[in-house]
Amino acid sequence: MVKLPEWRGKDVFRKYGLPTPKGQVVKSADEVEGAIRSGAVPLPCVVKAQVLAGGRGKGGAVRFANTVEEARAATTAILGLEFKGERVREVLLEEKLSIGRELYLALALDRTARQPILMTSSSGGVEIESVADDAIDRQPIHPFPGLVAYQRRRAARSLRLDGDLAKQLDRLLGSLWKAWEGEDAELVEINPLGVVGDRLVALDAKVIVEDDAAFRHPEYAEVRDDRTPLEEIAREEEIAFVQLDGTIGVIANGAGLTMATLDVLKELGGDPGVFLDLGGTDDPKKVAQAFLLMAKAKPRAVFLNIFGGVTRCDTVAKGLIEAREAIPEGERFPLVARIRGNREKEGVELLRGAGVTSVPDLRASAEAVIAAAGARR
Amino acid sequence: MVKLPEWRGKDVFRKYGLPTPKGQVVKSADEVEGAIRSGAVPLPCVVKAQVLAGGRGKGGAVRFANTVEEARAATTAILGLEFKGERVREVLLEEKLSIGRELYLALALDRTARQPILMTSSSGGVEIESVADDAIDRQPIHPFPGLVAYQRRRAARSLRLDGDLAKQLDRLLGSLWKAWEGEDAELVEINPLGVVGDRLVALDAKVIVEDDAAFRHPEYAEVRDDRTPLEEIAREEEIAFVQLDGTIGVIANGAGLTMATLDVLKELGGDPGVFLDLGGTDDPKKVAQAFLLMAKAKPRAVFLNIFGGVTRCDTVAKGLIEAREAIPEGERFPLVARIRGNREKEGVELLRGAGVTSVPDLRASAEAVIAAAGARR
Amino acid sequence: MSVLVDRGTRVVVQGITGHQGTVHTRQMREFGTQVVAGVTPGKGGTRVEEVPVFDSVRDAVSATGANASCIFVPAPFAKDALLEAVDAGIRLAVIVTEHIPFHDMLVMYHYARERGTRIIGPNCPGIASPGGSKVGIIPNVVFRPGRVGVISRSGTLTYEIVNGIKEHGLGQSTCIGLGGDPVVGTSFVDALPLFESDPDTDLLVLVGEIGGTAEEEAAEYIRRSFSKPVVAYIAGRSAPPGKRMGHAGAIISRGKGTADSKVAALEGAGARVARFPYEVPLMVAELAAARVRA
Amino acid sequence: MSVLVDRGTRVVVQGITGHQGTVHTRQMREFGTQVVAGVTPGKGGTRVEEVPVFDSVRDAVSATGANASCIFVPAPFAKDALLEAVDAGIRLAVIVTEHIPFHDMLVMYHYARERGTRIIGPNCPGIASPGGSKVGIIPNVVFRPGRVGVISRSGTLTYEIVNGIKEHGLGQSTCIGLGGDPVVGTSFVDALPLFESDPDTDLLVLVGEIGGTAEEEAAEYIRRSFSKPVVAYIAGRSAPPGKRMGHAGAIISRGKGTADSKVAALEGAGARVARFPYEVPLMVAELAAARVRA
Repeated sequence: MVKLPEWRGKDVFRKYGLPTPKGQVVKSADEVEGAIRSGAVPLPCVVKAQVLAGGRGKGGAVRFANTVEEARAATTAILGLEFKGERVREVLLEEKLSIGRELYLALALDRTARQPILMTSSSGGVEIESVADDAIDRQPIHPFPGLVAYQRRRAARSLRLDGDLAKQLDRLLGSLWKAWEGEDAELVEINPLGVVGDRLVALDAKVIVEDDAAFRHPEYAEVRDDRTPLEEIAREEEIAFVQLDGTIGVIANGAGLTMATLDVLKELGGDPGVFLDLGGTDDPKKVAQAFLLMAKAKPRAVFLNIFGGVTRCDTVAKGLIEAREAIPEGERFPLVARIRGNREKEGVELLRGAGVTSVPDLRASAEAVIAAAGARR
Repeated sequence: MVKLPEWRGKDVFRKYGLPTPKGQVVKSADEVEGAIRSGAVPLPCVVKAQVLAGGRGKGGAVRFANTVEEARAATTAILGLEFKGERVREVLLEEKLSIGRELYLALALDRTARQPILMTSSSGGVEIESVADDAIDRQPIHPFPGLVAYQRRRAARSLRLDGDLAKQLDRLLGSLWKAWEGEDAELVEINPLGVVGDRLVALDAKVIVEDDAAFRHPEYAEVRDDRTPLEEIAREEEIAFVQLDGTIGVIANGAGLTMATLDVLKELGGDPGVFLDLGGTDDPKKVAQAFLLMAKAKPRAVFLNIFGGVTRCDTVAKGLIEAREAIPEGERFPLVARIRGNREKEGVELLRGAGVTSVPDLRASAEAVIAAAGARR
Repeated sequence: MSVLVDRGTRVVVQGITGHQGTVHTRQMREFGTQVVAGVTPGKGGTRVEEVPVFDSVRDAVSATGANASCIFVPAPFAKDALLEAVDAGIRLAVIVTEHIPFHDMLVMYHYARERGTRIIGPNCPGIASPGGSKVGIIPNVVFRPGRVGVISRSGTLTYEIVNGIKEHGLGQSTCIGLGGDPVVGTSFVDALPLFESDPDTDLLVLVGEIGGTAEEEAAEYIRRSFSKPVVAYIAGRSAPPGKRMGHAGAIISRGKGTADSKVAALEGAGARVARFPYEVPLMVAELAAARVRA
Repeated sequence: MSVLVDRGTRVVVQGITGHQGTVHTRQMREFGTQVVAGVTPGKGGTRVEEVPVFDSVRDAVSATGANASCIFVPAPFAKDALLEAVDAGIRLAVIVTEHIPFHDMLVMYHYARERGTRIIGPNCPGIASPGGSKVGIIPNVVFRPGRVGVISRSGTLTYEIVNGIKEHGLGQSTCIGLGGDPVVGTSFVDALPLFESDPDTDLLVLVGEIGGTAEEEAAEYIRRSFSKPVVAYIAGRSAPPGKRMGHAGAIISRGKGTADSKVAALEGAGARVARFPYEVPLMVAELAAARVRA
C-alpha cells in the first residue's frame, strides 16, 4: 500500500480536476510567511499535520490561524508533535472555508463482486466506520463502462444535492473515477466533501495506491509509508516482511504457511516478532539475504519452517549456511529448523553438516523455538 | 459521414501521435514559397490535390517538385483541376520520402459482429478492394478492453514487421485505436503506411467521422463533404434528402418507405430524382419546409407517399397547403398524393379542399406521377 | 404464445415525460400493453397517463416489477439510459431513439448481451404482438391477431406492409422492427430462431433494405435452419452507391450491401422475394391459402 | 471424475520459455498432464521439454487443440496473456503469476467470465487431480489419488496439509489453490458447488486466511447448500490489523477480515475448524473412518 499524505492526495485531486482548497505544504516554520505572502495560502488558514493516522482534529494536529504569526506558531507546534507514533515532518496550510454540510465520498474495491464500489453518505466528516450501514449508499461499478451518468445521479440523490451542486457532483465523480483508474488506487476517499456556499470542495484527501501497480507509478517510489525502517529495506529487497511485537522470528515460505507458523507459536504460548515469507525462490543468495534481514530485527530465536516446492529444501539450507557466516557476532540468534518437501533429504543433510537439526514435527519444533526464546518479555 | 480531407486526417493523426510526413496545406500558389522557406515543407516535395475521391495518382492530381518554382507550378496546375467532379480548393505539400514497403492498415466497423475490425495487409498502396481477401488479416476488436497487445503483435506478424519496426507499429496501433474512439470514426485508414528507412510513416490519411456523433465534434461542423448544395441545406434542416439523376421528386415518411417508393417508380419506368424522407414529425411547418426544399430541386413532378404513424396524415396535408402558397411561381410542380394510415380521413379531406386528390393505390398513384413527369429526359 | 412480448410484459417507459414518451405511452396502453412505470430523472413522484414516474429504473423496477423498457431518451443520453435499464435487471429494451452514435451502441450492445438483456433497435419502431403486448411506436390500427410473423429493418414501410396483410384478411403473430442503424441489438439472424420456434407463427415476412449483409446472413440461416415459408422484400433497388438513404445503415459502400445481392441470397434460400411492396400481402395470402388447403 | 481438470485437459503454457515455465512444464508432464503447447511471442517454432512453442495462443490452439492454459507471464503482461487465451477459446486459465495489479485483474475477471472462461488465481499454485491432470505448480510428491477435496487460498500451507493427508494414508480427489490476491477468478463459493456435485469427493478441506470475506461467504454457502463434511483451517489468527501478511489479500482492514469472524462463520455452518494445521489431516482421517463405518 502506498498511502499518500493528504497534501499529495490533493495534488492528485487537482491533477484530475477535483476541487480542493487553496493551500501549500511546508516542512519548516520558515516557509510559512512566504506561503501566505505569495497568496498560495489565504488567511485565515488551517494548519494540518501531514500524518497517515486519523483523528487529527481531536489530537491537536489541526489548528487554526488568523495571522502569519499564528500560522507560524501553529506550524512550529505541530512540527514538534509525535502523532500516534509518527513524527510530523510536513504541515499543510490551507484557506479556512466556511463549511455548510459535510459529505462522504469514496471509491474502494469490493472483493466479492470483483468491482469497484462507490460509497456515498450525507454523514461526512466522521470516520466512516462510525456511520450506520444504512446511511451509506453503495453502488458497484463495472470496470468496463466505468462510473456512468445514472450512477452519478443516484449519488447526488443519496447526498441530497440538486441543481448546480448536483452538476458539480457529476463532474467531480467523473474526475474521481479517472483518479481511481489512472492512479491504480485501492482507495480514493473524500471525507469530508464540504458544501462551501454554492461549491463542493474536497476538504480532505485519502489516496492509497496499490503496491502491485508500483511499476506503473515511479512517481510514488519515494513516498514515505507507515513501514518500519526494516520493513522499508525488506520492500526494496522484495521480501515479504512484517515486524510485530514479539521475540521469535519466523522464516517460512508462502504467506499462508508463514501466518500459520506464527499462529502455532502464539497458540503454544510463544510470542512471534517477525513475519518473513521467503516466497518462491531457488536462489540461495536470496535466502541468505532474508536471514541477514532477520538478524537485524534482533529476535531472541528464529524458527525456520519450510515446505519445499518451488523453494527447494537444499536451496534454503545453502542460503542459511551462507548467511550464518555473514551475520555479525552481536546479531546471531538461536535457530530451530523444520524443513520438509522438495529435496528434504539433501536439505536436512546440509543443515546437519552445519550443526542444525531439522525437527520434522511442527508442534515439537515450535515448542523448541519457544523454549529457545525463553520467557515472554 | 464527415469525410475529412487528407490534410485534416493527418492533423488528427498528429493529435494522437501517429507519424506523418512534414507538410502544409495551401489554398493558393502564393502560399507555396512561404511554406517551403519556413521549413514546414522540405524539398523535394509531393504536391497533392485535397479531394475525397481516390485514384489521384493516375489522375494527375499528385505531382512532384524539386524546387520552389516547380512546387508553385504544380500547385497552380492542380488548383485548376476539377477531379472526378470535385473542384480542387486545397493542395497539400509534403516532404518526398524514400519509401521501402507500402503497407495497409485500417479500423472499420463490422456490423455483423458489432465490433470494430482491424485490417492489415502487407499489400498497401493500392485500393484495398483490389487486394485478395486472404492477403488481408482481419481482427475483431472488443470495444471494452480495446485493441490489446497480443492483437498488435499479430498485426506486426501479418505485416512482416519485427524488431524496432514492430515496436513502432505497437505504439502506432495504440494511437490509431485512440483516434478511432476519440474521433467517433467509422473509418480510419492508412494506405499506404510506408516503411521509410527505419521508420513507419502514414503517407495518406483517411478519416471518416460518423454523422450521428457530430454533437460531440463541433470542430467538424464546417467540413466540406461530397454533398450537393441542396443536400447541405437539407442536412442543416435535418431532413434526409438525396439528389439523384431523375425527374420525379419523392416525399415519403420513413427511409424504407421512401426507398421503396423510388424503387416502385423505377420499376414502373419512372425516373426518380429526389429522395426526401420526412421522418417522424407532427409539425406542419417541418413538412412545409420539406416541400420548399423539394421545389428548389426543380422536379418535373412530385410524389407524396405517406403512411401515417407518428407523422399524421392531417399534419402532412396542412404542411403541404402551407408550403404551396410559399413556393415561388417558377418552382411549382405537379403533385400526386397518396396518404394513408393515421388520420387518413382528415388528411384526405384537407387535401381535397386544396384541390389535391389522394390516390390510395400505390401502383396507380405511381403511374399517375410518372405520367405527370412526362417522358424521360 | 408470441415472440419476446406477451400479456406478462411489464413496460417501463424511459423518457416518459417527453412528447414522444407520453404519446406512445397512451398508445401502448390502448393496445393493451401493461405500461407499469415511467422514468425521468427529477420527475419522480409525478404521473403521466396515469402511469407513476420514477427517478431511476431501479426504483421503477422495485416498485412495479417492470421487465421491459421502451426508451425514448434523446441520443446523447441513450447509452446511459440503456446501461441503467440493464443494471436494473430489465430483460428486453426497445430503443426508439434515432441518431445514437454507433460507438455508443457498440458499448450498449456488448454490455447488454453479456448480461442477458435483449436490445431491439435503436432507431426502430419496436415490437408488437396483436392481442398481447406492444413495446414501441407501431400504429395500433395496422394490426390484427393472426399467424404471420414480420421482421423488418424499416418503420413506415413495415406499417404499410403489415396493414396490407390486414387488408387481405390475415393477421400477425408478432411484428418486430429491428431498426435502420448499422449496429442493431437484434438482427434478422437473431430474430429468425424466435419465429422458427413460435407455434403461433405459420409464415414469415422479412423486409430488408440496402446496406450491410444482414439479409445475406438471414438467407444463409433460412436455407439451413428455417422451416416456415418466407416472403421477402428489399427496399433500395434503385439507390445509388455511397449515399445514405435516410437510415444510417442504408448505404452501399465499397461494393457491399446492394439490393441485388440480398435478393439473390434470399431467392437462393427459397424465399419468395416481392418486386413491389404491395405484392407482399398478395404472396402472403397465397401461401396462407395453400397452407389451409394442405 | 474430478473437478475442472481430467485426462482430457490439454494445456498450453504461456511463458513456457521462462525459467518457471520450463521447470513446471516438466513437472506437469511428470504428473501426467497433457502439456500440448507453449507460447512465447517471437519463439514460435522452437521446442521446450519436447513441447512445441507457438507465437500466439490462437496458433497453439488451432495446432494442438489446447483447452486450458497455465500462465507464467510476468505481471505487467499477464492481462494481455489472459485476454489472448480467452479470445483463443481457452476455457480454463490458471494464472500462477503474482503481483498482478488488481485493476488489471478486474478487467481480466469480467472479460473472462462474460465469455465463459474460468480463471484460477492469480498468485496461485493451480489445480491438480491425482491420477488425472495438474495445471500449475503444486509439487507432485504431495499427492495420492483419493476422495478428499481441497480448496485453499494458500500455496505452501496447502502442500503441507495435502501432504499430511497423504501421510495419514488418504488421498485427494482434486486440490485447487485459489490464490492469495484480493481479486481472484475463482473463490470458495465458486469452487464449492463443483465439489458438491463431484461424485469422487467425499469430504472437503477448506484452507482460508485473513482478509476479505470469502470464508464467511463460503460458510453461508456450506450452511445452505453443501452436503459433505468440511474441515477448515484459517491462517492468520495472530496477525495484527492493517498489515499485509505476505499475500496482497491477507490484510485485516477497517475491522473486516479477521480470523475470528471466519472461524465463527465456518463453525456456525457446521464445519470442523482446526486450531493447528497438523490437526487438519487428523480430522480428515477421523471423518473418513466414520464414513467407512457408516
